[in-house]
Amino acid sequence: MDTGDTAWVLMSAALVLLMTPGLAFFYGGMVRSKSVLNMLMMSFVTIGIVSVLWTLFGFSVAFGAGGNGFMGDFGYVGLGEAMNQMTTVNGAVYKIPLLVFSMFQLMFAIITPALISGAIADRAKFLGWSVFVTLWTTIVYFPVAHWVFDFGDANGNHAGWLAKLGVQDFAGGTAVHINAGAAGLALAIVLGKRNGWPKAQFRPHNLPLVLLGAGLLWFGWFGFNAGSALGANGLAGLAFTNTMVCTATALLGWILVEKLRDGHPTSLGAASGAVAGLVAVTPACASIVPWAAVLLGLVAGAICALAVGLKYRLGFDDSLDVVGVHLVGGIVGCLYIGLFGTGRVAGAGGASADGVFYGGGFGLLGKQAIGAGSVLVYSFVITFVLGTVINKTIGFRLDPEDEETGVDLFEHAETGYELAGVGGGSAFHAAVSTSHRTEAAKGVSA
Amino acid sequence: MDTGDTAWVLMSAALVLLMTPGLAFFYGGMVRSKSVLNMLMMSFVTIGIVSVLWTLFGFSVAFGAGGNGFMGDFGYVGLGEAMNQMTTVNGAVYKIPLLVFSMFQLMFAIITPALISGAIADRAKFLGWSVFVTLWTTIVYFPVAHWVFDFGDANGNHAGWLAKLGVQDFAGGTAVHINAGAAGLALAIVLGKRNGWPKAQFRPHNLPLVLLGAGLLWFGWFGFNAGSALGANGLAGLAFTNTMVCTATALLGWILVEKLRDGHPTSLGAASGAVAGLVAVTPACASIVPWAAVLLGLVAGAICALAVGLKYRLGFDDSLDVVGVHLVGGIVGCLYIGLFGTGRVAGAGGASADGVFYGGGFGLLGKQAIGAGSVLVYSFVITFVLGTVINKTIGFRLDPEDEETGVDLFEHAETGYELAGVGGGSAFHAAVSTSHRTEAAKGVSA
Amino acid sequence: MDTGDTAWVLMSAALVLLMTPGLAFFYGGMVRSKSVLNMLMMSFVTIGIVSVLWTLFGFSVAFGAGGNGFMGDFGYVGLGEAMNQMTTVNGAVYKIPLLVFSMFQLMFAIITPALISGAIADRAKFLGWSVFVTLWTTIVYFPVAHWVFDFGDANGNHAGWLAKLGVQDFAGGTAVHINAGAAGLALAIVLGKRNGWPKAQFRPHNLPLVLLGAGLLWFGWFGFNAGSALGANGLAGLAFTNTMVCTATALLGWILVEKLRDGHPTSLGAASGAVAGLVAVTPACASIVPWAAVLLGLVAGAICALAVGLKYRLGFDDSLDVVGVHLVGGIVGCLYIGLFGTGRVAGAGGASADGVFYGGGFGLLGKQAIGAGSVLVYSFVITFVLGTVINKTIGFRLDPEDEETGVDLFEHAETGYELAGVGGGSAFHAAVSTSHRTEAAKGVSA
Amino acid sequence: MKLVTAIIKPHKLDDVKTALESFGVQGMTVSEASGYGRQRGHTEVYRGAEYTVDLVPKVRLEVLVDDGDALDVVEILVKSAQTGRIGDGKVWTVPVEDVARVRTGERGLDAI
Amino acid sequence: MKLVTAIIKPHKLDDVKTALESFGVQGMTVSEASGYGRQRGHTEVYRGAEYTVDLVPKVRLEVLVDDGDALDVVEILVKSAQTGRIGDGKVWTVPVEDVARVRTGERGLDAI
Amino acid sequence: MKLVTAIIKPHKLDDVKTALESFGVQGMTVSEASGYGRQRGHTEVYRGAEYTVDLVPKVRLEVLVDDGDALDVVEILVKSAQTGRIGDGKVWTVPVEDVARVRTGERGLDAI
Ligand SMILES: Nc1ncnc2c1ncn2[C@@H]1O[C@H](COP(=O)(O)OP(=O)(O)O)[C@@H](O)[C@H]1O
Ligand SMILES: Nc1ncnc2c1ncn2[C@@H]1O[C@H](COP(=O)(O)OP(=O)(O)O)[C@@H](O)[C@H]1O
Ligand SMILES: Nc1ncnc2c1ncn2[C@@H]1O[C@H](COP(=O)(O)OP(=O)(O)O)[C@@H](O)[C@H]1O
Repeated sequence: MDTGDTAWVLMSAALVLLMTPGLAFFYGGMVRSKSVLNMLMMSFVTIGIVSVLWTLFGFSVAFGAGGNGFMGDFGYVGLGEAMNQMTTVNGAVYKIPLLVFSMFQLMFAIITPALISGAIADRAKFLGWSVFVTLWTTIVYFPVAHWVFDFGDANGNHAGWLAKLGVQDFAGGTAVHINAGAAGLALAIVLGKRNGWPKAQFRPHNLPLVLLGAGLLWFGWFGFNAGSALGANGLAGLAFTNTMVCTATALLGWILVEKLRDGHPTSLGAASGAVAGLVAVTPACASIVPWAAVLLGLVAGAICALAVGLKYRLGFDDSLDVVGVHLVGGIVGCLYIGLFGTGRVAGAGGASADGVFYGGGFGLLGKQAIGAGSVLVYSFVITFVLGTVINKTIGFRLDPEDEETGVDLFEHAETGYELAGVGGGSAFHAAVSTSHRTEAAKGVSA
Repeated sequence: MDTGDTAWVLMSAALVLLMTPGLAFFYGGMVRSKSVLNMLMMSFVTIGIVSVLWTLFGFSVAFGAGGNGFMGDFGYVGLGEAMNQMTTVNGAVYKIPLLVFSMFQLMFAIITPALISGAIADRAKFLGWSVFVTLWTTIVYFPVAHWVFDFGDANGNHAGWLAKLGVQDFAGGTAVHINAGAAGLALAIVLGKRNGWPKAQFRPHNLPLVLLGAGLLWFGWFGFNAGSALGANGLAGLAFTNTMVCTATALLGWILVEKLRDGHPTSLGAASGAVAGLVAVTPACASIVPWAAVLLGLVAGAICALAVGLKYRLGFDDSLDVVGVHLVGGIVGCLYIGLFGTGRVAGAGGASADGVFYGGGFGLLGKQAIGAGSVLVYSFVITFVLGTVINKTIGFRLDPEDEETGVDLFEHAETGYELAGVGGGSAFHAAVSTSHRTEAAKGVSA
Repeated sequence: MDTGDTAWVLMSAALVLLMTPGLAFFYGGMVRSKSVLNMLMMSFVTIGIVSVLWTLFGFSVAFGAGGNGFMGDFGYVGLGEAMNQMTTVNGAVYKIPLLVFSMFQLMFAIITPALISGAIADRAKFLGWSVFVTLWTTIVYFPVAHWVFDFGDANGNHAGWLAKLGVQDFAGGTAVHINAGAAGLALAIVLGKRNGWPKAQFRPHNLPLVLLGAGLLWFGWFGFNAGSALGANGLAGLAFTNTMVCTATALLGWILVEKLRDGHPTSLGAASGAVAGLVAVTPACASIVPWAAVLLGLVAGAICALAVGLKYRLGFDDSLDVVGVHLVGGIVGCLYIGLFGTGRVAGAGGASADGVFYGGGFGLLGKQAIGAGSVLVYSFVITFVLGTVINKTIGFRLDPEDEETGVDLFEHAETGYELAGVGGGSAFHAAVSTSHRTEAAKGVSA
Repeated sequence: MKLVTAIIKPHKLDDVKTALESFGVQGMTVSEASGYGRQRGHTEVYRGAEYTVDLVPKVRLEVLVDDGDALDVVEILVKSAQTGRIGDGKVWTVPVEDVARVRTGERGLDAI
Repeated sequence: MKLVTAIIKPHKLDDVKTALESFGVQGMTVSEASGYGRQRGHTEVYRGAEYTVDLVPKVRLEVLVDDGDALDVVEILVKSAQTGRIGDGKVWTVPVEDVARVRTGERGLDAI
Repeated sequence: MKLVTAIIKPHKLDDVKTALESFGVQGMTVSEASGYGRQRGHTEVYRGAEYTVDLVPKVRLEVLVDDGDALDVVEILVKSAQTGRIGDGKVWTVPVEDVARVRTGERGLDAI
């Protein structure tokens, strides 16, 4: 066991956990004040559900040591068997305890479904969402994670089929972002448009909260990407560097597009650009050199800034642009490896195949396209079916009046804010007659 | 020195420091907008006061190398002597500098009194609180930390009496949570109910802030629990895993109770459940296997969701449920070890005694009960006396009119928010005549 | 390579990155609600710009291995050459990859210009700011970082002139805080006062946001200071300890002054005091013993609490007190080393020269004064010229009416908050006619 | 002149504004209000404690009109704000003795 | 008909509402306001700079009543909102020429 | 007695308050409002989608005055709130039949 590697992966796991609340704030600030809590709850309940699934069977399906190209075996049910092992399930012997690897990977399994929630803001039944997360993570995420992330034993036995094929996806451009983006598209179609969209107005209700979310995401993403080195080494340093500079330039790329197109660089644009850059660099951060990451950021930021307009043209209400940012950004990052991937980074522990511009021909690009395409199609189709079935059975879409009332009040019986100033607020405080109807409270009045 | 272990404990110390602001936001979002700053200030001033006490004598009282079962000696006054030592004060030789251990432990000493503040929201004099924190930390926390956390030298000499007895409390179920919960109960009784409680209405004023606090607490708690391994190793991995899954299921447990009892799962419930799970797993995370942590979460989440109603039945205004969450959650976690603790985790560096369900008989359960009970009683009694004395002398409870005005304005001459929209806000801006009465400002007008 | 050291510096780099959003919230909460987004944007765009500059040439200018006393050479352009090296540019061979060191240092280069933005709240053109950051970082920050932080190769060749002289500045009291503070003073003068200052009222619009910022800054600052040890060792432990206790007492020092002078300790004061303490201990944290850090905090907190009044006396509108906190706090910390610096900390890896009170005479104090003074003068003069040129050419100061409208709306076409309660809010929602004028949206209406 | 005040449901404001505009009303003042009446409020639950909020969000609209237009404006307001469900609100008319435009100091009808 | 408007202290709203209800008033409109008068505001301090806020939070209540009830309603408002301390507020009555219920279009007394 | 209501630009409130005070007005009630009129609103852009906000922030001021003072108060309001640019607002006067001071129950002129 290497304590330094273990320290870094432990920390990275914590950082990636933090990304899900970060995402919740990023999304939560963008909706209207009457939906903010539901937006947060969709992320928080996902942490709850996926952690249970992971312990029960998720880690096994994704990384069970004796599986095939499509899923792992069931050796790690309950995680008990993982307690005293080192990490050998990922294509090499890593000097970190297997439980630490398992926790690091759990955080990826959590944030992926959470990402989808942005596509269906303001209008999803909470029970429908909870059931969806359970099924989607089981049927879509766990297997796809195996395809992409499981490099099998030291000889590559039991590896996932995309990993075996040589698709490069260091930290989840396919398994996480294309996966979530395609699912978001499917769900946005299944649930349909919000009342009044696109004519009505859905301004973000709290932009500082959006920027807080973006800040926490950026911070946590160092764990996501540099932590994927599974050690504190040169590879982690390279991934960290590329993550930093690509994100920075994507922020600039997005607001430059805004400045030219709309006349004003916006704070929502800066936050969105940063996230687009983080998405795009996720698969690529161990395959390219720093200047190529600078370029990737500019490209990804600009493309995503344009891509968020697609939904108006095509008429689907992907409310918080999961498609424009995660699907498009993920594809850009994956294909970029086929162009700018280079063996020059192998010295630092990075990937070794060359892309088109490094004289490697179109082989790598083709593999990247297969990786991106197969995850996209699989995720879209299964999600469409799952979403439709849930909507037709227990219900997934809110009724129009309840949507008008607001999902926070209807689904959670809560209001996000009660901010009236000093004293002024008490007007409305006082205007409320409270009755504690809890069991305990009944005791009082009795 | 092991740099990996040191890196992890340094990081863990930073994470645990972050928990106190996290707690401040968790609590601050739950009170009315006219009390939010005071709620934050009770936590922030605690960081200030306890850090000074710790440097002066706190670390010595808790971990001074030559003490007895009840307190340490005074060898580390000023921390100067700790500068060039390694950590030998905790039952073994840990390969981290003693200052790093000292800082890690300081963060525990900070958050414990901060937790208490939730019980007396809206109505405490700030001077009274500051004096209380000073005395309580000195008389209650430092000795209790010694009882529980100081395993003495490698032979167990000078160990705290509960540690010596074999009470298992990996990261502070007794010393932190039962301790703070019992003190919260005592203070809530001493200070009495808020004006109008329980009839009047005390809705949380900012639930996104509550969820931000919960998110930061969860993130920081990995340092709290996994950091308590004092190294980056299998034990840290086990503690991390149990912390994650127990918290997740406690979140689910709490909102399930809400769904069944009140009809709606709430975001406040999800945040509260997560914290209840974190509390319950704190003592247990190095004593149980992952599936037992899943179960512990469900149990703790559900029990605490029910326990917060107790105050209405019994008539004490524990405003933010320090009792229902920390005292009850802490007791659940401590006793759970007596049932589900198992030597199976010893391979990963965990504890080695078996609980009732692993054929270990009632011995461990008995010790756990002694640990929980003795800390509960000691803390409650001393706090009750301290609180009463402070209230009778310098005053601890605000006057009713000042409480009506709001503690932020009365104690801190500030207002939390001035959020009026663009321009609209300036109405009230303009309605204010400013005069800078600082010395410097006087210079201007002169 | 030492994985433990690498883990700690990777983590520290992430922590220091987080400080810039933290700063953005700290500043953003202090302005009026109509300027909050611009305040955040000034920090976020700085992350974007400086990251690009750093990759292109910044790291070379600051740490290029073959330079002279005033700047580095251009060996690291594009960072490609840094990919497979270890860190030898900082006066010793550090067992961490050079890219990791580079990223750690990048975060310092980002936050320094971001700090300046507080001096010109509410009234800067965004384009002017962006150009200013580009030029200032290039002409001021990168060279000054070389002067102070580059200790050259293991023999001290190519070291910066202040480093060579023996000025002690462990983590950036001169290069970061005095530098930013002097620049803030210059810009506040160049841009002039806000409409109505000092008579009009500029209350902080969101104090919980200020405290969130302060909390994140404190958390991140452990990376800043303890990370500057470039390893997980006793020196990091010492720096961590001094950072913690000095910050804590500075918080107390500031609110004590408030209690005595104004009658009320405030939450803004607590947050400001903590930041003042962090600033003051930044240069000193590896030069003094813990009790001296306790004292430094009290002194720095109190002095800065008084210093923020200076602007009223002297009549410059340093809106968020960059001078009072960063310039004054930085000077206090730098000179304090000349008084309380001691070779007693050398055992833990700290500096070895003695200050006045340890019998070292006035030599060290003199050097500290030279360090502080030269950075102050260089930064002030260049900033004054840069600011004036930008203002006279592309424009830096907003027009009065646009300032009245609010910089968020004028420069970013956004509003920070839309918080109206449940349903009530929709009044104003409905009162808005939306038209999507994006290219894509045009497609819809067509 | 008359002052017509209407209390309406928030989401009808856009329709009302459009209807008034087509009639030729060129200005109005809008503010947030809360209504109490037949329409019931809602219930929130925090940690098991139930809060009944009996005030319902409304919008208040004030329009100064010429005496002759008052009845028409009331009609328009009623028609455009109607949903037919409880809580649609009230419209009332009050006599105004004097109106001034701040910008110019004009008085009476010219000031509207 | 009359429109009775009351400016009261925020924390008295509940009492006032209860008193009006027992009298038989079934609807009212409430909004937030700030008052300026004999009652003084408060002082806040930020980094040593003092701000005097001279507007005090108030609640405005509007009740449409039958002519005959106007005096009684004023009485009830005064009594139920009274604390006896400065700043308790004002109640004033204005003549109303026309009232309409938006939901039904009913006019006059039936509309209240 | 009369009730004089003024809709003004938010940043003029301080001037208006000072002017009224010097005239001898000792109390008033202030609230937030939004205006719709000749003055145009503004445009915001979020992820490329444009929102036109056509309501402009205003402040509403209400002052109860003696019949004899009404005209003067209107004058003062117009003068002190004037900037000469579009959107300066309106001032209107309505007859009041009864005023009560809540604290004392005083009626009529004594209550102002
Ligand atoms: N007597 C009244 N005085 C002033 N406002 C009233 C009065 N009665 C009702 N309102 C306002 O009209 C709104 C609608 O009234 P409500 O009784 O709920 O429904 P409806 O008018 O459809 O019968 C209320 O929310 C309140 O704002
Ligand atoms: N002339 C007035 N016109 C309108 N509102 C007034 C007037 N005078 C007072 N008010 C309102 O009544 C409130 C209470 O008045 P104040 O003078 O403070 O106390 P009191 O009515 O007890 O003498 C004020 O805050 C203000 O809202
Ligand atoms: N007919 C009206 N009834 C009520 N308020 C009005 C009316 N016309 C204008 N207002 C108010 O007066 C404000 C200023 O009116 P506007 O037409 O913009 O400028 P001006 O009064 O300078 O011609 C508006 O924002 C609105 O609040």
